[in-house]
Amino acid sequence: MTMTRRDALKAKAVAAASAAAGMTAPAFAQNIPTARDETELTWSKAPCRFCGTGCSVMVATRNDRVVATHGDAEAEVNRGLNCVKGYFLSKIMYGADRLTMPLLRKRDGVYDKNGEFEEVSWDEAFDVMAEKFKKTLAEKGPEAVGMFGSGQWTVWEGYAASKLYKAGFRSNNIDPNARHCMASAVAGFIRTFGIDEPMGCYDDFEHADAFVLWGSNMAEMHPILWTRLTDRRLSAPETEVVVLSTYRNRCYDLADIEMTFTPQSDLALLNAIARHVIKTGRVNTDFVDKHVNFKRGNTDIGYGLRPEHPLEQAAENADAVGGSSDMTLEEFEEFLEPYTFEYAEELSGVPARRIEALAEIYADPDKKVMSLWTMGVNQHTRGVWVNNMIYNVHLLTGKIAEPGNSPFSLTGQPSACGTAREVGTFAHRLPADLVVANPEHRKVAEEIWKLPEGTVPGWVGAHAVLQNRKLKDGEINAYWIQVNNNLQAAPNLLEETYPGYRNPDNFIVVSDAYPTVTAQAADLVLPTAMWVEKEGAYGNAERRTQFWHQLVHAPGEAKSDLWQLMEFSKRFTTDEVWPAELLDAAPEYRGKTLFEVLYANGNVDAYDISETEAHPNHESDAFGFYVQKGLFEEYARFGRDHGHDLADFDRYHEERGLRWPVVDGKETRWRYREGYDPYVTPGAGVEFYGKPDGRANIFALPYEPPAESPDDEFPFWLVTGRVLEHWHSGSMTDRVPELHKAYPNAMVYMHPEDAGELGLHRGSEVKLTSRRGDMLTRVETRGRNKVPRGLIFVPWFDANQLINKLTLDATDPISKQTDFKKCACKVEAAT
Amino acid sequence: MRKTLKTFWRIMRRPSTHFSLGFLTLGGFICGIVFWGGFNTALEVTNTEAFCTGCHEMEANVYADLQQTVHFTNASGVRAKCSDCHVPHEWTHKIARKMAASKEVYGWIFGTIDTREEFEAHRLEMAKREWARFEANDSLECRNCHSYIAMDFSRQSPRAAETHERVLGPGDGTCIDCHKGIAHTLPDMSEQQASRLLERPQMRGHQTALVQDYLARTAAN
Amino acid sequence: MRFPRTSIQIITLCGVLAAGVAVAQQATISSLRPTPPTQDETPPPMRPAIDASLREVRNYPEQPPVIPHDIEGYEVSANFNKCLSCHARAATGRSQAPMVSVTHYVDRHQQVLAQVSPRRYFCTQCHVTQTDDEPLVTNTFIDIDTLIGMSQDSE
Amino acid sequence: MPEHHLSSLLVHTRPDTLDAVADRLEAEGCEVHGRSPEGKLVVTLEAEGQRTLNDALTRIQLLPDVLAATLVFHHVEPPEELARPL
Repeated sequence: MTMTRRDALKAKAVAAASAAAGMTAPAFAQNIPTARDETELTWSKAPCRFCGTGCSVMVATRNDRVVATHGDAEAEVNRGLNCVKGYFLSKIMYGADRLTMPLLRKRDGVYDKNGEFEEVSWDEAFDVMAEKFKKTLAEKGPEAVGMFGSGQWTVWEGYAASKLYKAGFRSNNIDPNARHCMASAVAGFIRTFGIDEPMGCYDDFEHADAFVLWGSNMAEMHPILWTRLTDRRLSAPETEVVVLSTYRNRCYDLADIEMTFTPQSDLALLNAIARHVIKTGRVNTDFVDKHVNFKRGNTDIGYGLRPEHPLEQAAENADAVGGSSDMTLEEFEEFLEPYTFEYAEELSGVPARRIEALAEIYADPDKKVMSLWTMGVNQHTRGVWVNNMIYNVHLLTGKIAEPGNSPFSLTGQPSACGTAREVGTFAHRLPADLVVANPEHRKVAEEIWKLPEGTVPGWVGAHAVLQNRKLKDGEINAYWIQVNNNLQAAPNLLEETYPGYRNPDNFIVVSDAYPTVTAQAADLVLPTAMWVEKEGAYGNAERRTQFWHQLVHAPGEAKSDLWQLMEFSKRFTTDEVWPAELLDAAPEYRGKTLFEVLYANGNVDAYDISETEAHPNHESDAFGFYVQKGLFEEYARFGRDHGHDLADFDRYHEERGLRWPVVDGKETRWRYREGYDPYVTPGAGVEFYGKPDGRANIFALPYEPPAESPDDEFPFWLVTGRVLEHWHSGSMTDRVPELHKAYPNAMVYMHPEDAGELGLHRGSEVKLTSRRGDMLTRVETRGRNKVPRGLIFVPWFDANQLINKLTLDATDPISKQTDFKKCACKVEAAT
Repeated sequence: MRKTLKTFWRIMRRPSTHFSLGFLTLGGFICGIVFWGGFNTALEVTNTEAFCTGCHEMEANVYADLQQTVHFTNASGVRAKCSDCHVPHEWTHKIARKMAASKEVYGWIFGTIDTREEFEAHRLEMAKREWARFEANDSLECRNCHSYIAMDFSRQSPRAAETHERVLGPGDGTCIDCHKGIAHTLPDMSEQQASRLLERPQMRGHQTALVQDYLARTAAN
Repeated sequence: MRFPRTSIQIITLCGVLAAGVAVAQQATISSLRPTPPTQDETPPPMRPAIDASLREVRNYPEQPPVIPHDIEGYEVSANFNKCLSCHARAATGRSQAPMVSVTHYVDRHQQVLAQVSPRRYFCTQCHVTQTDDEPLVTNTFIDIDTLIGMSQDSE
Repeated sequence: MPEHHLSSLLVHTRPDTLDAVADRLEAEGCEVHGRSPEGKLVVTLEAEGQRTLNDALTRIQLLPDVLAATLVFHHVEPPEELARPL
């Protein structure tokens, strides 16, 4: 029997489906001869798609498919290692429910908010979407459109989005989900140093003598950094690990000192440490005299709730949250007087002797200390304060900005630093630490963007939680969400998030690779290319910018966020969205599309498509020029010669990333320290050049109680967080069978005696209730998290267990970051 | 002293003049019951979980450990309490163990182990005592519930069944050889593992040395 | 377009299917959660880890194998590593467990060590157990052997 | 230009309705190549145009007892190319 090409293809088709089914293909499918060269794979580098560690992975492709991934041995960050999620990156793009066509809610053939999702073309999708945006802009102006982006945007996606909103639509209502995760760290940096992001780098792990974890479950959330810490701890016996948390987690497995403290009392612990340093005469006076100012921060600043909330009404400084006044070291000492170890013990429940042992580690001039923190500190109604107070201790002792002495804020998203912070996709920011409220800064942006003065508005846009409030109140009506699953992530979702999405006045667009719960709540869903289906750049927590090429095609009609933003901009002309005075100032832009004004502006389209010959990508093919390079080089102008220097575009494709500022082709490992940082004035030794006088600030800040604490009706602290096997809302990891089966469902971690008193067993179905909502789950009394009595922990990755129905939408009043770590709830058997 | 004892002995030898033989034997019997009962009750009381975890160091350390394990909650709802594993069931051994345990009471009264740091510092020493006991009595307290003859290999995981059959059957090992840490967090095991030719990364035992050092230094000042 | 396309296109068209269904059945598109946020379903029962000790096929050679047995209560701490008490080189004779791979004996600087590298000490960062819970969504990843079998196609 | 679409699908059903669904799929013009005891069927589906294929997919999705039908493989080529002997 002769075999035709059709027969062979059919055999392959069967093999593919059998593989997907986990079945062995019928015999005939395996009889296809293979040539030797067919076993070769193409390997390319790419940063991992998950957390802010920024591991590099090697990706094998074949026939337009990713077939394998492993840790990149040449990458300094991870030296060949990945965590379990990283090792399964190969499968994240292949969930069977990938979105491949735009979906629009329709009834009787037309858009209807209450209709059912129907497949539409990109043209129809953008037609309806543009109509809604134009109507909103015309009727209510730029303050009624909004966008919620992400620290998972690539650098150029965030940059293109920021331009489209801030310059195109002239709306600063654009904020990244990094607001939920990094905003307190950012405000901490700006307040203390005047410039964002850590001064140190991951090399500190190999130099430190002691590691202090202030609310960071690194063992699960930054596993590869944990391997570096473990490596150091186990191979250098004199090193120490101190773990602070509100419950026992996997980090305690390596802890020399463990400190389980009552939520919110970290404020008191830090003050007690600072007091000890001063009282025992271990202030590094030389350092403090030369490089530090003392400030008394405003207190009683409220909790970032709606202004009419009684807590906000009662707060004295709710309208001056970031204010401060000068003080001296002596006054600072006096301020700290009440914070004895005994008082700290009273508030925290940590034995005074243990607090003293930790204070000694900081005070000992011969110990190099690395402090590490993530969401335990940042997701905190006093998160900015805690950031400031950690710096206080490092500044008092001069243990900063040198190898091993490093206060280090870790990030949760792959480009929280690279995109959300450096590109400045926050509602108040512009690239390279510029801010919209400063007219000089706006002018810089307008000049680089070749736009008339006054294009970028000066009002600070709505931050994440405020966007949800404004959607609910009908003040934002056209809203675009990219690369995040905010209906699962946002706090108090039944009262403050979901109503805004389903508000009949609003049009909600969600761009995602998968049909998430947020997509379900949207009106238009745009299928989106992910990870190596596009060319990208991410910036990790140690200021390292990493690039990757497009390696495979996106499925069906899925397109990258970048393509979506740029293509959508073609549907608006300046006449439609800009006021007359702006058009008068730049008559040459009249009648032009936003695409022409923002992207085909001589900068972004400066690089010929031929440069993509070796590594083509979809966006460049679609627009006819090397889009990514043009966007990056225009963006890089903001930071060059201003302490944020980035290398040339092409170099990043060759390197395993570089840590900015990259000056004269060399990366910077430790900022502010002469010999490492070229920006430090020669002879200065140390210079905090983010502040005009080159001095960092030590802030006197008190302990203040949390927004909500347990009481008789709601007797438990509720803490939420992640687990190792899933990343964020699980939209990628829960589609990888091995990761799903490793941790299939969320559950509530409870103390066995609390469970016993409530008549609950391990595995019992329970209802968790707060003042805002309830959720069904099951009880876990063992396992990786051992919670103290009166506290429960629930992970938020599970789409079927939306724990954010319970959380409180209180934020840090300075950073506007939500506190996902503290609210009151009760537990009862589900009936 | 000798004199007092002699007088007492003389009184005890002299026949009773006031009480009848019946009264004496019956009374003695009743008193015996009361005393014996009281003694046994006291023994029983000291065998309860409430007694064992009555002091903070037990409750916060070893009992907290136990609560995380299969001996605390399991499919069939059988719970092992402290004494099931740490007090022999057979009488003479039990009394011997109870007498040894008075040392723990001494430790409690005189505050040998006040804090978690101190507990951790003594954990290895205490654990070693228990392992030695289990090794010496062929894991008797395990076998009180888990006897080799009663194991159904079809209901064990393949690797458990295989190992039990290979090691436990011929008597090449005893339960505690493999199941250290079954109910409590382990102390620094470098020594034990080294002796078993098991390998692990270099990890010097200074689990709490840091705190201890510091306390020693400040105490000296 | 210029991006090299092989003649085989492997795509998943669930979006098309879901849309088709939506018209007819008014179904939701959210594939992990069938109900609106206001309405919870009974959470699935908690299942123990699979304990069959049968090795699972890896998706590609570089994938860390999943743990085919239950590890509940196993201590892996600075004090003790229960995993290595069977899987370390010297322990495998007695335990008959597979030895940790040689990659684990290499440090950050590609130096081969006498013992397992400390950076690999916490096993569960890469190796995880599995339960019997079926994935909520199938995954259409195709392993390289199947793909080679399929790609004998002339370009 | 005439084109021939060749595709494979993964169809999910319950184990007890496996055979019934297989019959229905064959009635829809599919070829059934494999079935697993868990209720998965591997089938191929061929059509002369994108629309025909999409319609068939929708019909299959709506067949009684079909829980899900996922398109795994899709190939388009002129029919004469496909008839070429190897």
